[in-house]
Amino acid sequence: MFATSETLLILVILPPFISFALNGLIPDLRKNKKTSSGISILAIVISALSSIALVVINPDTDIVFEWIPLTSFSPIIFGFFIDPIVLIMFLIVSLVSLAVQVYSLDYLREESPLSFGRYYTFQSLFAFSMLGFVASLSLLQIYIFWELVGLCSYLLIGFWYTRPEASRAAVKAFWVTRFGDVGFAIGMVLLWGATGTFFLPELFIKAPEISNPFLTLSLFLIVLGAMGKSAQFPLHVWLPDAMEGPTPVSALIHAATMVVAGIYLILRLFPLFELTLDPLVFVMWIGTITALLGACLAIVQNDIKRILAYSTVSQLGYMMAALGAGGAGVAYFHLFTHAFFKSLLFLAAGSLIHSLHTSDIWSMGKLAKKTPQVTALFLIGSLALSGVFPFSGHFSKDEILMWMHVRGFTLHFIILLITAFITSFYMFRAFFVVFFGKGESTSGQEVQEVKTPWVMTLPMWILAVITIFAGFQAGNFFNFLGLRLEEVHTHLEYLPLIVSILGIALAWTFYQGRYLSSKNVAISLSPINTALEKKFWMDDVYLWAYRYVLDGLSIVCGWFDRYLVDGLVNFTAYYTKRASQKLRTIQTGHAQDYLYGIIIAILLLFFLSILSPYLSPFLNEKENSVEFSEQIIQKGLQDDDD
Amino acid sequence: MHWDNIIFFLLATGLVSTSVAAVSSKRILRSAIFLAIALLFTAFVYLLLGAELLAGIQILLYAGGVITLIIFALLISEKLGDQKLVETHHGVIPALTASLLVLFILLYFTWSSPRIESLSNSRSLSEYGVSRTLSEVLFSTWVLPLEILSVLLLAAIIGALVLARQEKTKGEEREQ
Amino acid sequence: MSLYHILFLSFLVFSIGLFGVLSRRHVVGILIGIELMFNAANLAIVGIAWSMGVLTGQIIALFGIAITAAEVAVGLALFLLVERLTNTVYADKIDTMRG
Amino acid sequence: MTTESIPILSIIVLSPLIGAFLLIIQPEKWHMQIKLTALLFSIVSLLGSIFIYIFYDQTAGGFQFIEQIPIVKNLGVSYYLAADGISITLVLLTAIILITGLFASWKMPFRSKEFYILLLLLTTGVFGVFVSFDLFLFFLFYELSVLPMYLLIGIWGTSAKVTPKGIFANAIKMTGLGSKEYGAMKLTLYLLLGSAFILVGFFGLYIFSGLHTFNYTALEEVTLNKGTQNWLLILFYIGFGTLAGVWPIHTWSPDGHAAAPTAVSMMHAGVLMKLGAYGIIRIGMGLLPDAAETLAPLIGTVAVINIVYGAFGAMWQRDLKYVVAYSSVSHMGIVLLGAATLNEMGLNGAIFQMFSHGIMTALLFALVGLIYEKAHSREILKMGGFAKSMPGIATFFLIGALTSLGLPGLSGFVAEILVFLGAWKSPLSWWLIPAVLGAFITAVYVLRVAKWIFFGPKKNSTPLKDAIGYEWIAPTVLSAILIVLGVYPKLLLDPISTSIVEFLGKFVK
Repeated sequence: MFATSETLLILVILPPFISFALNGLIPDLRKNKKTSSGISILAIVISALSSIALVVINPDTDIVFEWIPLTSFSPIIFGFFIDPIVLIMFLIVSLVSLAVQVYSLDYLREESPLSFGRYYTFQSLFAFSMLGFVASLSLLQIYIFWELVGLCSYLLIGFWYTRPEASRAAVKAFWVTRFGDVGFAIGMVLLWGATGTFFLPELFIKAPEISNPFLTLSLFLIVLGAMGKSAQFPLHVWLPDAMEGPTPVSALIHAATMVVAGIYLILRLFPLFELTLDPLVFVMWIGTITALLGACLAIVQNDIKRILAYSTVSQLGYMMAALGAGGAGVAYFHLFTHAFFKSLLFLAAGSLIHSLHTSDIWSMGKLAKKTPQVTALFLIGSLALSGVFPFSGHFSKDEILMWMHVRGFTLHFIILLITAFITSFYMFRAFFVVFFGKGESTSGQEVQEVKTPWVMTLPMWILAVITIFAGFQAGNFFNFLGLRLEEVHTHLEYLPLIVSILGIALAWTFYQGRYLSSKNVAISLSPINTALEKKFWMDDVYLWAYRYVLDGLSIVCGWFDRYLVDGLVNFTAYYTKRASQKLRTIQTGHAQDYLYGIIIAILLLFFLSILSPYLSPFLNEKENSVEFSEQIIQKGLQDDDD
Repeated sequence: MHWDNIIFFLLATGLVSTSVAAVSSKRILRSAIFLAIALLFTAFVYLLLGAELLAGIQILLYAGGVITLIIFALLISEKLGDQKLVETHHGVIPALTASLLVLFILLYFTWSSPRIESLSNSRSLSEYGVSRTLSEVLFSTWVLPLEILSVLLLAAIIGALVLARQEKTKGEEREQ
Repeated sequence: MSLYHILFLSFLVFSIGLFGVLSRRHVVGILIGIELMFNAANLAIVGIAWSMGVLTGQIIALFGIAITAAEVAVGLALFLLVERLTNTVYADKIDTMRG
Repeated sequence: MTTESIPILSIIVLSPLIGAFLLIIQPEKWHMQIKLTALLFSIVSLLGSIFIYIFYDQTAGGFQFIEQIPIVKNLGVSYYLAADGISITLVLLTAIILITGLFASWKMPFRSKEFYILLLLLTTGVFGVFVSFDLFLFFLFYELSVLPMYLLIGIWGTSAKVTPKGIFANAIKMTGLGSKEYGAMKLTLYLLLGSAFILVGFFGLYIFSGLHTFNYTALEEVTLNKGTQNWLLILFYIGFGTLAGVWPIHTWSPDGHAAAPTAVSMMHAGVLMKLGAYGIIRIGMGLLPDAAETLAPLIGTVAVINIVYGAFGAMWQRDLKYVVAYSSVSHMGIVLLGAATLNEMGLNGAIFQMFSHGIMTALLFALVGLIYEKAHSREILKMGGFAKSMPGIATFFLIGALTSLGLPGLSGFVAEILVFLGAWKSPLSWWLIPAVLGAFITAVYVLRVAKWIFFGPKKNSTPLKDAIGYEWIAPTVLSAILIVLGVYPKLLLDPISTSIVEFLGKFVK
């Protein structure tokens, strides 16, 4: 039994890596669409099946090996392990990956074989990194996989690298998350410095000994990393731009899996966070602010993917807030449901974009009749996101809100409630405009037909089914985690649902019923509208920081180096040259003058020898060296006598 | 005062005075002649020091050969350049200062060195035939340097020939 | 007569030679000075050898004389060449080595 | 046959020298034969390096493969070659870079014979420095490795344009900044100045130790008084630091690297800069442990400046070779920071970084050479969208760039994290913060450069081609090493760690 669970663990993590290696190393495989995608999908199928098997067995196992040998400190150990949290993440990652990879078969149909192969190579690498990240048993190992998923995100955002926006977005995503990782890296090293280990179980045992301000500091720094990866305010700016990548990538990486890595990290390190509360309070505030901010920004977006991206930011904010309030379980449940319904939404949006070649919601419209299937799928996703019963989002979001309410974080509760209202508003704004709108596209073209082959719809339907039924499994979910679902009965129990429905109604009034004109409202609230459209100037702040801080410092350093440090060198060189031109005139060319030079040298030597007793402190070996020369002379004389 | 001391002082006086004459004479030919005499005096000093062979060679090679060479060269150059061999000095005072300084340094080291003292108890070499021993040593222990020296002399001859060669060869002064 | 006397004599001649080398203008005059210095050096070597009772000094002096002969031959050849090329016999007129 | 009976280190060191002599007697016209001769003798060295890597007995540790023949007994000079884990790592690095460098400069347009002769001579010097444990011999090899650089850059180099500005504009204009002759001259003068300091240091050791020997192991036993040690260490630090690119005496390195031909850049940034760091660690810290402890704060702080300053400097550059060259300055800072921590992680990291950075920078220079060959430009802003036409080069460049920014899974990360850990455990733990920030700045400029060159729409219309045939050898081999070491660092860390632990025995802790 023990051996099998270990094998299964390896079977979860390793197949994507093998697929990556095969595709990466053998160009012939990569250049063929069938082999590259086939290998990748086969690998992720094995992972998914093994994950399901593991969930069924629910074993407790680990694999440990030494990575860096050290003698004066304990060596750095790596390992993979399984516990319920890991298993659920395994399930999410492998299932969504599978869905997305199958979906991509059609989505990327028009790509050249080479970039198609590249896509699947990166997908495999991502699946491997994410699964490895989830099961990591060492903080350093977590960091390694953390960066690797970041790399995959970079590579996949920049998948269409010839588009300047895509390459810019890729680099931006990498930079911003990397900035957070600076904090993570330092925090990690600090924790290591205090405990001498990266190994999580050992770390948890030793952590209570760490003095408190120090632990708080390290955890703050680690939270910085989590904020970068999970797109929390103020490091959320990369996620909307990341939508430049192919939509399946957004569904997988920027909705379901990678962006929740930050939440997962905090969850994983929860035993540490429980020791000191300040970072958690910080996390809660950040989460709450992000949730509201993301939702507000989503209202004014016209790009369907960006709406979804901001909604991801907002939902991640929910999770963070819940984590900060101590509700690790509810946060995780929301992560679980969100992964499925958000990827469903992305994939549905993707199938529209794929057919219509635009992502502007105003260019779409009247799609409900053309593609009822996608409409239904999108509706399921939207309802789930808005938190309407009986979809999974309702249960998880309800749990979070109730948790906040019961724990007495009333202010946060109210903000999150407002956010829920805005969420359903912007979601249904998009829904009504896209599927029932008039298609006010600027080009004026009639909306084309939406083609959805089964490779696209099947993954979506699977996700939709999960979305519909996952909510009812809350009890099982918490049991599986070893937690107890808190049955809360207060008078506010139905408030979130009411708020959501109100939001939908408002969206209907504006965009379907057209009883209110959104333009008039925008004009009357123009300062707010401007602020929203400018994304609260966050991007500008970053651009400013990039241009004037980083580039500015680089100009200072570069200029200093080139023209001052190096200038000084050249200055010395130049004046040496000039001085030599002056100095060479003392070479008169008269042989006798040189002889005077020799005599002066003799004089100098003479004075040196006279002064040598006074210089002896510097040459304390003088006697020694004299003896040495004596010896040589004596030896010479002896030879002579022979 | 021993008799060889008297001879030494006489020789020394002669050597110094002819040397002074050699460097200070206005006419370069005369300088050459004085140099020859100075070299002869040195040869006698060598005799006094028991170096008979060396004295002989000094007279033959130095006073004879070298001086002849110099005088020949001077005469040739006078013919060539049509210049009077009147010699003037320049920078006498710095030259004098420098030479006196060097003299002082040399003397300082000599008189402050304990080694010279230890060496200055003179030993006579008259127990054995100096010239004979010298020749034997020269052609046994020192034969390699001797051969190298002969190669050097050959090289010097060829070098001198090449350097001084003219359209009309005037190499007859090379006797070495 | 002791080593000191010989050395003193040698140094005196050496200094006189040096004076000649430094102050004479004629190239051959310089050469004559050099010869005096050589001679003085030889004298010192022979004197030291004499006072130590070893033969090596004489051999060195012998070699010195031979080398001097070579040097004079080359030096005079150079003198003739220089004189022919620059048409002067004065050392202070020759400054092609100037920096 | 036992491993002791073969003079394996001599074979490694002298094989390129013999190759160079054989090249001298070959006619200029036999291009192929010249190349093959150079390659053959490099392969002999590589095989020797692999041999010592495999046969180094880690349980025994210490110096192995010892060859000791006295040369000048009276002065204590001997032909003393030996190797420990550190030397083995660096010898292996040198051999790898020599071979890949030969392939990277396979098409030498003119005077190829002299080029290979000088390159092989240089390599002999480098090998020699890493395995000689007699200071006299060490210095001999050191000079041998520095001097051919002048000709290699001056003859086969390429010039860049630099506009003179600032208060020293006049001087800059007069000295001719940017040209290959300038680069060669600057490099040589700097390095010779450095070696003057080293020579003084060596004589200082020779005299103050009172042993009158140049033997490393003998000198190791002596404990000098603290003041003397400090002065000697400062001499070594300045001397070797010049070669290691220590701020502010690093400015020769960007100019030199940018002017040098591909193989020479690879060799120089990849190996020669390591020579300086190796000298500081082996001679400076190894022979003067007390001073090392006293001066470690200084060395580490300067190293931190190197990291951040070098990264910003690289960010400012718009010439591809200068970017890579400045990134070397920044990464050498990590090596020296690791050395200054004087603990196991730091020093392991420093040595590992030497290897990793050597391979990485060689990879980048090889690729820059390829790009230059294809696009005839090094101006970053004039390039764009190259990934479409040269996907292979883009991939390898990205691997190099990601190693440079310390991405896990590639060897740079292992080195950096070890140095970070070491820095935190060192007396001045604040070093950690600028070091990590340096890695972030590296990420900024390195990815930016990759974006400018490879991504976005195609900028110039000239048809570009991906690398072909033998051109793949250098990037493939070097990238493979980066990845393998990133995944499984124990391959190198085992021998390094063995020697580092012994090395650290000198320090009072």
